[in-house]
Amino acid sequence: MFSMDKKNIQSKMLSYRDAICEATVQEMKRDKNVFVYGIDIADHKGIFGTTAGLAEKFGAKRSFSTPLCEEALVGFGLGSALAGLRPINVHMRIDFLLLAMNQLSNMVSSWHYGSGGQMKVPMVIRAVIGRGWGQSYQHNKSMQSVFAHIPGLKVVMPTTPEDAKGLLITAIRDDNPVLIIEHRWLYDAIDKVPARQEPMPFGKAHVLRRGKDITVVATSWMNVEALRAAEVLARRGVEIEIVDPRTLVPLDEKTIVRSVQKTKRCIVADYDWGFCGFGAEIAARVSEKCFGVLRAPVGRIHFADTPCPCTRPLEMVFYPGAETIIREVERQLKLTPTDLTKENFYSYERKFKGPF
Amino acid sequence: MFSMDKKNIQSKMLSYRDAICEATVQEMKRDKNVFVYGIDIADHKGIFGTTAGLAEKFGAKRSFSTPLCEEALVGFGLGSALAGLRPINVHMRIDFLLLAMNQLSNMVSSWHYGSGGQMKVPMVIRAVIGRGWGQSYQHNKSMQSVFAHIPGLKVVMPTTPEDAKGLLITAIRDDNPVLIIEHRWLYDAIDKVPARQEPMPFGKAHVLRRGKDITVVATSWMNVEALRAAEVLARRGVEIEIVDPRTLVPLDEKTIVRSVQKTKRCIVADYDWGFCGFGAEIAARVSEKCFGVLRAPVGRIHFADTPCPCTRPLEMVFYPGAETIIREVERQLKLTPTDLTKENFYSYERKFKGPF
Amino acid sequence: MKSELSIKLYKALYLVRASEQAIIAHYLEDDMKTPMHMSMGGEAISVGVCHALGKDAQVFSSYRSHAVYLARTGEADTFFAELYGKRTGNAKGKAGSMHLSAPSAGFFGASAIVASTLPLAVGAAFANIYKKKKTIAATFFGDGAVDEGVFWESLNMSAALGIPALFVYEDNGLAVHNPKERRHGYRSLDAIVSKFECTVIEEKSTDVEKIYAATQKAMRLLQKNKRPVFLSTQYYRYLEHVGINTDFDVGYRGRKEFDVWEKHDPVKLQRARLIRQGLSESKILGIEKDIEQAIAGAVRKAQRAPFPANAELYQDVFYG
Amino acid sequence: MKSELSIKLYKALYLVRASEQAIIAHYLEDDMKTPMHMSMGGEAISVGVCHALGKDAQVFSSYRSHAVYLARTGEADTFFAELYGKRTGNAKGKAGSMHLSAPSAGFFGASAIVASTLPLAVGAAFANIYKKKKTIAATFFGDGAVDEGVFWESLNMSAALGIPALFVYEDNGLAVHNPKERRHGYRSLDAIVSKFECTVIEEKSTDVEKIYAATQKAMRLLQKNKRPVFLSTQYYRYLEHVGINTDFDVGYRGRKEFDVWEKHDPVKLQRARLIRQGLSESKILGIEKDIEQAIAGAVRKAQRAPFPANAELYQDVFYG
Ligand SMILES: Cc1ncc(C[n+]2csc(CCOP(=O)(O)OP(=O)(O)O)c2C)c(N)n1
Ligand SMILES: Cc1ncc(C[n+]2csc(CCOP(=O)(O)OP(=O)(O)O)c2C)c(N)n1
Ligand SMILES: [Mg+2]
Ligand SMILES: [Mg+2]
Repeated sequence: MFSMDKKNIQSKMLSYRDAICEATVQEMKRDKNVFVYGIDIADHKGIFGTTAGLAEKFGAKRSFSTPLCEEALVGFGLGSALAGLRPINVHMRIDFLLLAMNQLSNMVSSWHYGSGGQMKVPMVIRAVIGRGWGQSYQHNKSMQSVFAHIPGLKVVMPTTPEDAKGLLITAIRDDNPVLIIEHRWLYDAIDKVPARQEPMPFGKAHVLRRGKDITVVATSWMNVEALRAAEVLARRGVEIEIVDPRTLVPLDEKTIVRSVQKTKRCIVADYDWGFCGFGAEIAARVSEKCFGVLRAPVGRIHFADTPCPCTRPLEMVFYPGAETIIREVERQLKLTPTDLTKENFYSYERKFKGPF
Repeated sequence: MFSMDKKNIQSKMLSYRDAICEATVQEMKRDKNVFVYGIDIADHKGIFGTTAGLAEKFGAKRSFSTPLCEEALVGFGLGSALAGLRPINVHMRIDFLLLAMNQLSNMVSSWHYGSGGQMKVPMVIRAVIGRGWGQSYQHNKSMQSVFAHIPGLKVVMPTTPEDAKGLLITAIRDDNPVLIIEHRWLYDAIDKVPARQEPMPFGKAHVLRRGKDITVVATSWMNVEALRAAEVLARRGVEIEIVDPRTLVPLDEKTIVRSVQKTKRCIVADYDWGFCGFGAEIAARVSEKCFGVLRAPVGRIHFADTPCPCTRPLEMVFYPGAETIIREVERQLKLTPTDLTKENFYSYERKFKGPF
Repeated sequence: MKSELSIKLYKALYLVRASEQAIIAHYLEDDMKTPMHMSMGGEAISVGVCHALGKDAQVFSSYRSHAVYLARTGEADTFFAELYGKRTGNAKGKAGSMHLSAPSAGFFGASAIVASTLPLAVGAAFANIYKKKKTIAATFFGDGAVDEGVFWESLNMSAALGIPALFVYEDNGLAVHNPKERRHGYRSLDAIVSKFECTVIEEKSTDVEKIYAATQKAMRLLQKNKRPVFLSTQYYRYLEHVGINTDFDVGYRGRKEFDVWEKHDPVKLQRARLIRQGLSESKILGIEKDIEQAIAGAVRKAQRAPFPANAELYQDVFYG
Repeated sequence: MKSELSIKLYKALYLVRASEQAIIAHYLEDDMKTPMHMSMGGEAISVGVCHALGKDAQVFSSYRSHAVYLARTGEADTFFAELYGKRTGNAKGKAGSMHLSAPSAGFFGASAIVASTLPLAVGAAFANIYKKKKTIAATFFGDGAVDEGVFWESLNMSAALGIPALFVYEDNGLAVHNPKERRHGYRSLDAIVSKFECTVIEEKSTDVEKIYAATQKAMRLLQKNKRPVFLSTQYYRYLEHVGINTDFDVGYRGRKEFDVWEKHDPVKLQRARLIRQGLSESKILGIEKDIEQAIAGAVRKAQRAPFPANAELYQDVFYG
């Protein structure tokens, strides 16, 4: 078990799910003003296990399930933050958080600014994205571009267990509203995580893999797909560099641009729809900052611009994956298509388990 | 007064406000299933005059004010559309429409798709944007990128009175949900409008001004600012081409690309925030489709990425305008700065009155 | 006469129950790739309401919609086709279990966002009076849905504007695993709603005929009063929130409660009525067998039906 | 003793009234570039509640917040500075009339989205019991706000979880120009709210001392019962929805109603009380003059104060 008592700088293998739990426990122990609330966060399932055990450890006062009322829940968090607490509000799906769009965009994001800096809003919102079992169109959204569009919100999408832990710690200590978007397929991923972790700075991209041939900027789950694509492509000598921005706001443009200046090519693989998506923002910036350096237009990979269908065959077309990335790399580098018939890609049944 | 009785193909001078009124009256006469509802739409002010007189003409059954409940109002429209009506739901500010984000993104946009095409949603939502009198951060949003991001919604931003009329007619006859975003400073603009107007096709950009030196893709009010910038720049021999997409979804990429292929330069002046904005989408597309042709990176002009402040001096910095466009044109074309000290630009007190 | 209706209702109940039993039997084969929110225990409400409303009503429901779909359509073929994600489903497999719809049978759709269909029913009810039709628009929703603001908005709006929507409140005491006592800041929702310009009809029985009669009463009052009706019902959710298993052992509820409710199981109750009405056991077994065979056929057909072609992903984003 | 409080409350009422009169006098100069939702007519509620709550309460309000701001801070300097958009305003001119706040005086902010501060008050009230503080969190809102779902969500949530928030309902019968009879699907909101686990206190008077006393009662019950209090008040909006003019001539209401209410004008009522208590006319005139002078000074200072520098646009988007 995690312990605050002894200084412990060792690492251990931990799932993304448990990394989130540990960060929460660590911060709740450190600061008694931190509390966790939301719909169904305190039941035996505990939001895919990410809030499991909190009520037992800290009592119902600091960890409780609520009535179903997203708009009020987010406003409740804002009010409690203004009055000195550090709320963590968890939403089982980001689709449900859209019911609180008003509080997010008109209230939470602007209260600090609108008070001329007098009041501050230390508030964390965790929202789950990701595929499930034929979830269809109301349980599949991601929409990071929508939240990142609103000045005053920080937007975080951790990919690795270590990032999940370190960035959550930073979010909890941040005196601004932070939205953390977590892909449910990542919860099972196991990787090395420092037992006692320091906050991980926002605005620092993570180069998940070095490569010379092309830069893939990927968000959340798409990093896993990019790593899988890299494996396949490496076998034919193509080395892709994978850059995970980790925090969309603030954005580490520098690391992205530096990578593209080296590889001279860029694909952005965003886990969301395309039109006005985060991929568009990256494509626009890279096109500007690497003007004259790019050997080809930035490739954009994203969901199909349709609502998400239930049936598996169409869902497979809806979501981009390693194969989509491989094909785009081949297109840009003018390679013949790799034979993928013998490849095993990730799916609901065949989940990525780590390590990274 | 407008009349359906006599075939009348003449044009007359009409304000944007009255053009909207006329289109509504024309369509309500044509189809008895069209009705208009929303908060305060039937009072003596009639949403800046755009719904004025409807209750008198068509009765309270077809034009009525409602309780304050945006989420329910949009869902109400969806239900009525499924049951055979053609609702027009008006929102005094797009900021308030954000309370209905769930209905828009989870319901209205997807009901047709989710039913496998069995049901359809002929629904118009009109939402007002724009500056006022120190409106601050809850009455200034635009956020077209957010709505355009959601597959299944059509998004329209008319600039001229003729477009306001023609596109509203099309929207009302469309069997899909259409969001029309209207800038309140445009309501006063007067221009030629055909008395009896046919629907104006979606997905056709409007080249508001021809020019050889640089393409400015502008949305809504930014077209007025672009025209003003063009006036100033023309005096020193710089000719800008202004392309108004008019409908963001569906988007007429072709006209934009054709223009940039001619001018070889592009600025996108979007009336919204920048990050993941519609400007990013245009910049990404133009960078891709005009790769190798562009002489400089696409310039992006947008709101400051801050909440909107109340006080006028800061509001003036928050909103881009003709001057911002002029400076960006000069930067791209490497021109010395024009002396603008004697120019009169538009403001709350000095409104654009048309014609275009 | 009376007995004919009783048989019809029993058939409808049995169709739902046996269809869900078929889901349970086949779900672990992993071919119905869609999350199942089972109706089991609540069949009397969906069946009683839908049958009373008649063919041309417009009904909305939550994701817990199997019973509503089957009660509206009376057949299992398109039902299983949709659950199997096949082209032959009403939504061509795009909807799955959470978004069933059958507009031609007056089922205008299910939504997996809690409470989100409430204003739709108000809108449809408005359209009906607008068009001077007697069609009734209704929506089902649970004791979790009433936590959401849009429930109150829809109730208030229909009451204020005099729109005769039928709100069918299905109280199973739970939202996922959270009991209503922890979520409801009041003792009696019925008492609150009756203070609105809204008629409240309480019928907390698992007897389908009582629900049927209560719905008929609701229909009369909707037509007469030009205001909404809140039909307040209650049932016990037999299975876990989502999935095909019971969950009496995970801590938040016990089997005892189930045992009490199971004595009033809606299917059993109606079967007993048929017996009382003099229908023979073998007649009933025959009815049941026919339904089971139809379901087995539906499952088989669904299994064999084709998936939609990949290109269909892009179809129907927009109409026309 | 009694009379000291009466004077204090009169001063507070007069500060609001005279400040708004100064707004009217100067607004057409076009230097206060911010939309004005005037408190005139409702001063007793803001003043009575805010003074009873004491210094360390946390108060939220709608855009109709002049009276709340002045009652919390007791001074007009930062008020006018903010209305003039100047650096010396509490929000450095970024807020204007619709987003006034003065956290050091326990005014936690105003919002121009109807009903949006309701859950904030619940959250702040939760923080107070979490920290075992006796501080009270309250929000003002109108008869339009209660149409919005979030009103019901906030009421239900605080009632269900036992959170002692103070809801101050200010019923002026109108949302913009739309009377509540057209928007409320019920006769008595108080009757509905009292069916929640929420204490309802009705005090529909324009007498500031009655409001004050009702608030004290609310405070006692909040501490005692660990549940919310709904303080139900009523007033007449003297001016147009937004702006500095009367609007008795545009059709939706008449001057007669005003005449009736004006007899119970909150400022007049309290002035009459002071006279009854034996305060001389000249003493009162002296009080009024002091306040008027302070306001005149505040306006002058605001007019002369600097605007924020352009670079400040980009400040305070994020803390730190
Ligand atoms: C807006 C929203 N919030 C949360 C959820 C997650 N969720 C799904 S079902 C459910 C419980 C709903 O309970 P109830 O309305 O009583 O319906 P029941 O499942 O009992 O039929 C919740 C919280 C959701 N789907 N939508
Ligand atoms: C969510 C939202 N919808 C609509 C509006 C437009 N609006 C501003 S004030 C108002 C009326 C509010 O009435 P009430 O709550 O009674 O407050 P009052 O103005 O009477 O003080 C409306 C509809 C808004 N600001 N916010
Ligand atoms: Mg339930
Ligand atoms: Mg009011």
